[in-house]
Amino acid sequence: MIFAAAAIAILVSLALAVVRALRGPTVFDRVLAGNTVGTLAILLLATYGFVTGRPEWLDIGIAYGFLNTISTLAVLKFFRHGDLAYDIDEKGDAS
Amino acid sequence: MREVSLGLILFFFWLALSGHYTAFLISIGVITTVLCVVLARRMGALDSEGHPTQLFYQALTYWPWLAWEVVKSAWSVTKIILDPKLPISPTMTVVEGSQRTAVGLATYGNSITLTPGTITTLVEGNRLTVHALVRDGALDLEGGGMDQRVTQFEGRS
Amino acid sequence: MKHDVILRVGVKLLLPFILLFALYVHYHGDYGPGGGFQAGVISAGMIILYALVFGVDRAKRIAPEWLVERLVPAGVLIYASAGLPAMFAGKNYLDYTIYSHDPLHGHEWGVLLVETGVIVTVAATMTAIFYAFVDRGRSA
Amino acid sequence: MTALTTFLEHYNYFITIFLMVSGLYIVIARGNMIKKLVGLSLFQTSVYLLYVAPGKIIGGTAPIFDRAYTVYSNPLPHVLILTAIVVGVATLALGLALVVRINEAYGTIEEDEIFSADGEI
Amino acid sequence: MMAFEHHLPILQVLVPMFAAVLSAFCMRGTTAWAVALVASWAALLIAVLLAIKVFASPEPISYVMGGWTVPIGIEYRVDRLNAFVLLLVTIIGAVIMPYARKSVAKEIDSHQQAWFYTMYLLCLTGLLGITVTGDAFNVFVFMEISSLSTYVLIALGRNRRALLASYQYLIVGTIGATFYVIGVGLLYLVTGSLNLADIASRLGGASAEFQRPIIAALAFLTVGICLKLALFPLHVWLPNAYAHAPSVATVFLAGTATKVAVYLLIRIFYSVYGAAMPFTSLPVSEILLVMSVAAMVLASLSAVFESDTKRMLAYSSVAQISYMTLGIALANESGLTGGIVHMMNHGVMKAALFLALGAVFFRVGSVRLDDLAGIGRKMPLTMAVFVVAGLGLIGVPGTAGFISKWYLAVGAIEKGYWPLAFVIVASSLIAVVYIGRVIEVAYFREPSANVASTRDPPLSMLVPMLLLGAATLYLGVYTEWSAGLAQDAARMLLGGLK
Amino acid sequence: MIDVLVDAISGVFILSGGFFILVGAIGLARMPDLYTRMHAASVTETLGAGLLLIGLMMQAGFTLVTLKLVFLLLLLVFTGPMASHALAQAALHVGVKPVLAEDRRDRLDKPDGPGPKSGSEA
Amino acid sequence: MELFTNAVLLTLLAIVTVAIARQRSLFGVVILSGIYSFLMASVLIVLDAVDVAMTEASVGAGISTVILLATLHLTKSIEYPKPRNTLLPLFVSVFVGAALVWGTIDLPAFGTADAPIHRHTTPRYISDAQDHRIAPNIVTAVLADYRSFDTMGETAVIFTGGIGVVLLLKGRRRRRPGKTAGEGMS
Amino acid sequence: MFALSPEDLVVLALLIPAIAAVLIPLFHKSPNVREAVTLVAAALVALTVWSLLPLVLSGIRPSMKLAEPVPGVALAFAVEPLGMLFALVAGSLWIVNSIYSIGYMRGNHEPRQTSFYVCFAIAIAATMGIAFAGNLFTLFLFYEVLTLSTYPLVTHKATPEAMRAGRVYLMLLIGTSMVLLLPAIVITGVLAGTLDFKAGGILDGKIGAAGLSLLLALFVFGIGKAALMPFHFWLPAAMVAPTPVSALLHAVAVVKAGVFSVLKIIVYVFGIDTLARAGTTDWLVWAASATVIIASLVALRQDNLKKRLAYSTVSQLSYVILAAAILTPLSAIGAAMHIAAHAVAKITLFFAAGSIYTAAHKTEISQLDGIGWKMPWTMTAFAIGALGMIGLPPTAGFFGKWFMLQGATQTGQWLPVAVIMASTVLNAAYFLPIVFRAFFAEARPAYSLGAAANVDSDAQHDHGEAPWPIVLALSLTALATLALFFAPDVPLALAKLMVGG
Ligand code: NA
Ligand code: NA
Repeated sequence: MIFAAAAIAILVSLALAVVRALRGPTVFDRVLAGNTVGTLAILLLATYGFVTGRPEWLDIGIAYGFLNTISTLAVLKFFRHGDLAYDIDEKGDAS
Repeated sequence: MREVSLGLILFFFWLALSGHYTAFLISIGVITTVLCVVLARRMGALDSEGHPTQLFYQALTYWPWLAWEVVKSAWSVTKIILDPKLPISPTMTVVEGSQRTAVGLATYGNSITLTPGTITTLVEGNRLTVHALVRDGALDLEGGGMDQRVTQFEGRS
Repeated sequence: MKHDVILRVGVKLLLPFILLFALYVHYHGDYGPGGGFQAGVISAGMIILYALVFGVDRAKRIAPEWLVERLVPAGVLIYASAGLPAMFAGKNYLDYTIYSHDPLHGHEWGVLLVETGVIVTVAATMTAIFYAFVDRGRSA
Repeated sequence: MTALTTFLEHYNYFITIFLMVSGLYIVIARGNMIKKLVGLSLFQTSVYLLYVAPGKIIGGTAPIFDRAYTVYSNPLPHVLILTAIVVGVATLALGLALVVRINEAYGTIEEDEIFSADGEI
Repeated sequence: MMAFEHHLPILQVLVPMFAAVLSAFCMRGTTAWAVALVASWAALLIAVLLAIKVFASPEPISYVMGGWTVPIGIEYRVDRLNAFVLLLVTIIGAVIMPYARKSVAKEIDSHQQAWFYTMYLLCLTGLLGITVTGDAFNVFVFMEISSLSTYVLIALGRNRRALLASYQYLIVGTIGATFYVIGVGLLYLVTGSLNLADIASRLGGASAEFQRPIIAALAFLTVGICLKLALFPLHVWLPNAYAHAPSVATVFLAGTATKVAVYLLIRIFYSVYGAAMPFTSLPVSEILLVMSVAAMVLASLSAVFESDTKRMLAYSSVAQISYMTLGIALANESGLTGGIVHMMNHGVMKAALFLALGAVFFRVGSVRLDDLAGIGRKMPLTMAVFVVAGLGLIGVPGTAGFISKWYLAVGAIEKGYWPLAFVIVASSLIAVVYIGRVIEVAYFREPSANVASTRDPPLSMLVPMLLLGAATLYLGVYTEWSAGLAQDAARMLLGGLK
Repeated sequence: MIDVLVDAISGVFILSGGFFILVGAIGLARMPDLYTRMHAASVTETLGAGLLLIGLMMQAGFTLVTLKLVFLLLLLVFTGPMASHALAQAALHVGVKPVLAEDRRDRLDKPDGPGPKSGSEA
Repeated sequence: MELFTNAVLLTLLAIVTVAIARQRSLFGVVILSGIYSFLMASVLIVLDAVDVAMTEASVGAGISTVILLATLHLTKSIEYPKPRNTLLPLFVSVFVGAALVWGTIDLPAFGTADAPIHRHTTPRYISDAQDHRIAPNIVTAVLADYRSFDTMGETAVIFTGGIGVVLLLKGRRRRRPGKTAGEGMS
Repeated sequence: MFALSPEDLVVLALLIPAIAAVLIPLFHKSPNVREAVTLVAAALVALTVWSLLPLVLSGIRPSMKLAEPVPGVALAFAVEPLGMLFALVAGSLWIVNSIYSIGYMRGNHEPRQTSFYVCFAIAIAATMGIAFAGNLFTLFLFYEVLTLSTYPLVTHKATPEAMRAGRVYLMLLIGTSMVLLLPAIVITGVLAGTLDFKAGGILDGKIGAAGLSLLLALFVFGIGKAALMPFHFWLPAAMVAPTPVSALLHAVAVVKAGVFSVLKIIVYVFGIDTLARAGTTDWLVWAASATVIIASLVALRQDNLKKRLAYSTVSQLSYVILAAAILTPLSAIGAAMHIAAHAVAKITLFFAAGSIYTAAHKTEISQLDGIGWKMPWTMTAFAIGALGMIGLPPTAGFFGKWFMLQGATQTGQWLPVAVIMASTVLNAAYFLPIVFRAFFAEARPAYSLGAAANVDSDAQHDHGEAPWPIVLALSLTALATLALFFAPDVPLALAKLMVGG
């Protein structure tokens, strides 16, 4: 029941995050929303494991976390340097 | 030294994840750990930044302090969010980190971000540009409490 | 901004754990979710993360382009070859029972072998694709 | 009443179909080549549900064996969809590589502009 | 050898696949080419051995991966129909390989050559896999191998339009494959099986309960496969793809790819659904007939107005494919035999035609109609092959094309579709026009400057061309290896109809 | 007895975790611009996620699951700020202006500093 | 609970899909498709497809996003605003959808245990797992053993895609129209 | 020849020209050797078919099956009297035509001579195939080969006009054969279960009267080479080709192959008796009659000599069809006889026309005033050929019409009788004036009649006979036209065997 309540809270939060993703207005609002959706998905996964009684696959959540980070950093890279291959060591003083 | 430390941590990580302690999987775990350490070394992730063993003891006190800071600020942000009037006063400010190492600075910046209500947006040299949800948050940071705490955590190394 | 300290430190801290986690996923595919494919993607993710923060040239020092491009077919070779011994033993292709006296054990070895093929190909392919796109951008 | 029941029982299918239709629509209706590829991905992704949802047994658990459970959802669709995902990402990567080359060759990734450019030659 | 006879079905796919992997390690195009050559010929040998085995025994050959049983494991299942298609695919593959070296060396950048052969071998692998497998989902996997490699092969064409053609094919091909997967999914949902033969046997039991999903599955499978085989009006991707791909790729694709899709359609209709349902209780036959007839006429007409000969032949392919689908739609022995044998006949003829154009491109650097003026005297053997294969396309008696049309016309008349017989033969008249246009330009116009000094291509390119040209004639007279086998296959498929 | 107590405490943690998660999400929806939304989101990521995961840890007891939950929490704590920082930095770089009540950035150079400023719209 | 969670997530999925269709900024499309993937992964978790969920998230939210961003960097990030005729596409896709609705309405209801797919072949996979024949993770067992050949094909698909991308993007490079030279020196 | 079986002879008759077609291009650098190959091959073919003749007359019917691409659809040869007759005609005339061609092609400095001789040889091989075809499929096969091999001959000059003519030629012949003939064959196969030629036909009892009639229509219109109206216009169009080609088309092979096929199909597929019993072939009589009369009327209006000859051919061909449609043994004999007679007579006329063109560069009838005195051999031969066309003794043409009339009167079919009479008058009306002009009109200086631009210069320079090979050839054929009247034994014997066997 408690898990269910938490799960519902997460679901509602997901919905709100999705709303933010739809409304933007800037692309970064969407990225933020996306990042939040990723986090919420991890939390939902953890909670849902307890709801169904099989919480042992939190590995998936760890994977989500890693990948969420990678893609968010890719976004930064894209906007900050305009290039995914930009080498900080070699061309640091771009800005 | 760092190699051993990282290796131990990684191997512990492996054991904690695994849950199946057969001879085969444990040996694979060892091999994997070694592989990861070697690769981390080659990637330059095994320096004082990437694997700050020197901070181990200080971390034991710093983190709980930070956790409490997070709770406090999260609560204040919660109040703001739930307040129908949404009493925010967004403020941009620049604080100077007194840390001497990259890890220290990074810790400071991340700590600022981690506590709800403040975000490190830019790090230029020792200067951190911070966005705060309310003016008080910015003033708090300017007060330098957290800066000192992080510098203390950074220690003498 | 000479270096983005926050990202550099954070990513350095993360990198070995990502790889270890990937290999964990690979070797525990029998017991839990994941396997060669997911492990391959996450491993490639590590290289990509490294390249994002430290530049693709440094990433290529860790995972050289020529090696990555050779590993793509190598994984398929491992996988496809894993089925061959059975054929010489009079069994059908991809019959793993020959890998051990105990047929059940044979299956485990077989699965591990083919998953190794998968992780090699997937990790190499994802990295190669990333390199290809990124290099195209740099010289355009 | 029965209609409503049927609707709810088949909600999965309907959403699956909705995703499919939307993906297909994006592919056909949009002229931007990247957008088309994303639409194509959505279209492919919807198939995941078509396969996996019917494999679910209410009260069942994930198909990873454990002494404590007897009812498992069907693992076979999962396997098939893993393959489908791989195919999807390979297709997407290849498609995007093509888009990059097309952009270099034509200076645009809008199909309409490309068609008119080719018409002039 | 004896010990490996049992493994022939899997070797059919493994040989090109290993070759693909090996060629990917190659640094030089020539090495990769050698690998591809050996693999293509080995694949042909295997197909021949398989065919001998299959046509000698009443039962299909079954080979289950990993030693599992059907339907637990994935089965390879070779019967008369796919043994025939395997022959077709491997023959084309084997014949074009000697040709490929010089053509590829000319058309593909040197650093891309090795992997060009990798892609070719993967494409071969995929097509053979689709053909030989007895598992519905495995078909999808191999379909994607062949599709992805095809996209790349097409994109390697020199023209920027090759990229566009590849992209368009990628979109259409993926939609087609996804439709196929949806169809397979629906079938799986109602039968619980992925093995084609097993699905077929379980469909009967499921049909009462799941009538509509079964029909929907049929619709999705049909549309999906028809996108792949470029049935009118789902053909728009094909002309560009064939026109802008490198010559060798065009030859290979035109000779094999669409045929394999036709095979799959036959397999679904006749083996899985057992012919009874699609053809007696659903209007599949009628719809297919209308589409086929429309394609015959309209696609042929499009070919007439093309000034790029590769595109012209590509449109011709769309028309010719509809002969095959027509054969499927007729659903009687003669018609189906005609459809099946036309896979072989058209494969041989179209490959010969595109080989000839490839040779022209090799020498002249263009295949636009206007650039072909007077080439008949300068490249006499090349254009002789073009003429012979072109006559085959028209369906002149004594060529392979005639045999197909004969069976189809007989099938139509036996079915009582008299006007259809006339449409079948009338559509070949349009072929007279477009082949005639090329011949007029090639033989009766004065050579232009860049044609004047040209000559037939080197022997390695000439021999495969002449071989297929000769095959066009041979298969028009001696047909025990084409129509004979096709008829056997048709009989087997129609066994379920009675 | 102990079980019941642990259950109760963990229940509190989980429920309050859910609460803060929701609060963060509401903030995400309510706040006026990107940067203020990021503050709200960090409530979800820090306090919400932390409380929830700690509650779940209590439920799991001394098992590997707990360890994995710890890892998960650590992961969120380490990567969350990185992502936020990256995002804010990118947004500023591109020119997404924060809505400000006050800009104190010149404070270090000119000790007396200017007064409150109103920012441009996002 | 399962049904409810499922329904909510599916609805969100549908909403995001619509948003993707309407979004003109390609960058927004990329972000939204990342969100789509996370939601899909969550749905898959609810449907007990844990392996698939992990894969979908790694691929959809990870690799795909990175490649898409790379492509956007090499091309442009705004969709050309010229509207196309959307009636025919709408008709075609709705027709396909209607065909599927018509076709799936007879299918067994969500979650029923006695659907045909649970009665054939699968019982064997599950009972084998009970006997510890291959691996506790039945998905892995089916993937890498019973249907190992499919997975080999899948590996070959990746191989094909990878080599294909490298083949297309490596080597001869032409200058992009519209971009000035000197941006990248190497 | 000694150890050769009759079957070997049949194969040789096909093989020799085929081999010649392969050998000719090898010698394209040395025209004399090249032409020698043609001549030797032609002689050998003639020798072969003539040595086959006694065997056939003695009742031997060589037959063989080479391949069976479709069950029941075989590549098979079977020699029967009608085919023998056709082979004799074609085989013999090839020699003459070759001699003539050499003179003509060299005299007119035609380009691309090698491919000309190659195509010619292939056409002869195809003709032999048609003559000896053992079933409908084989007939159809060689029928199409004949079309295709003669297409390059028609377009030989490669002028836009020639290309246009070639398109008409190809589209009409291939078109009718593909769309009408092929379905007819398929239908026959499906109905009869066989495609073999059999005395008395194979369709008896297999199809109703209306069906029979429809099928017959498919066949006779499908065989476009028979030039039954309205599918006749390829023939006048093809007049742009060099004269030897016209000779080949009109006399040796093409149109003969057409009427031969019609006759053969009526006799050996339908069966005269079957058709007569069904009694639904009146329309064919009408169609053939109409063609005979209309084509004659059109011919009357042509000033271009070759055009007039072409329409004459259209008309004469329908005699054969008319004769066949009368459906009596006698008329069938007449049809066969007419094939032979028309061949020698028409080839003579074309040779003469070509001779005039080569020597005098004249193409229009109105230019021929007084030419008979300059080219006595040519115009004498022309006169003999004209008599043959009209059907007057002492020429071969007489017998054909004679048997036709006999057959028609016997069964009381007065329409054919009237048509034959009327057309004889018309024939005379369009041929005799030419002869008259040539010998009795006074030569005028040529003025522009839309002919070639060099007419003026030609008018000034006086000309004599054409080169000797041309004169030799046309003399030979004129002689044959006469000889066939005095010694009609061979064709008559074969024709009688055809209806009797
Ligand atoms: Na914060
Ligand atoms: Na797994």
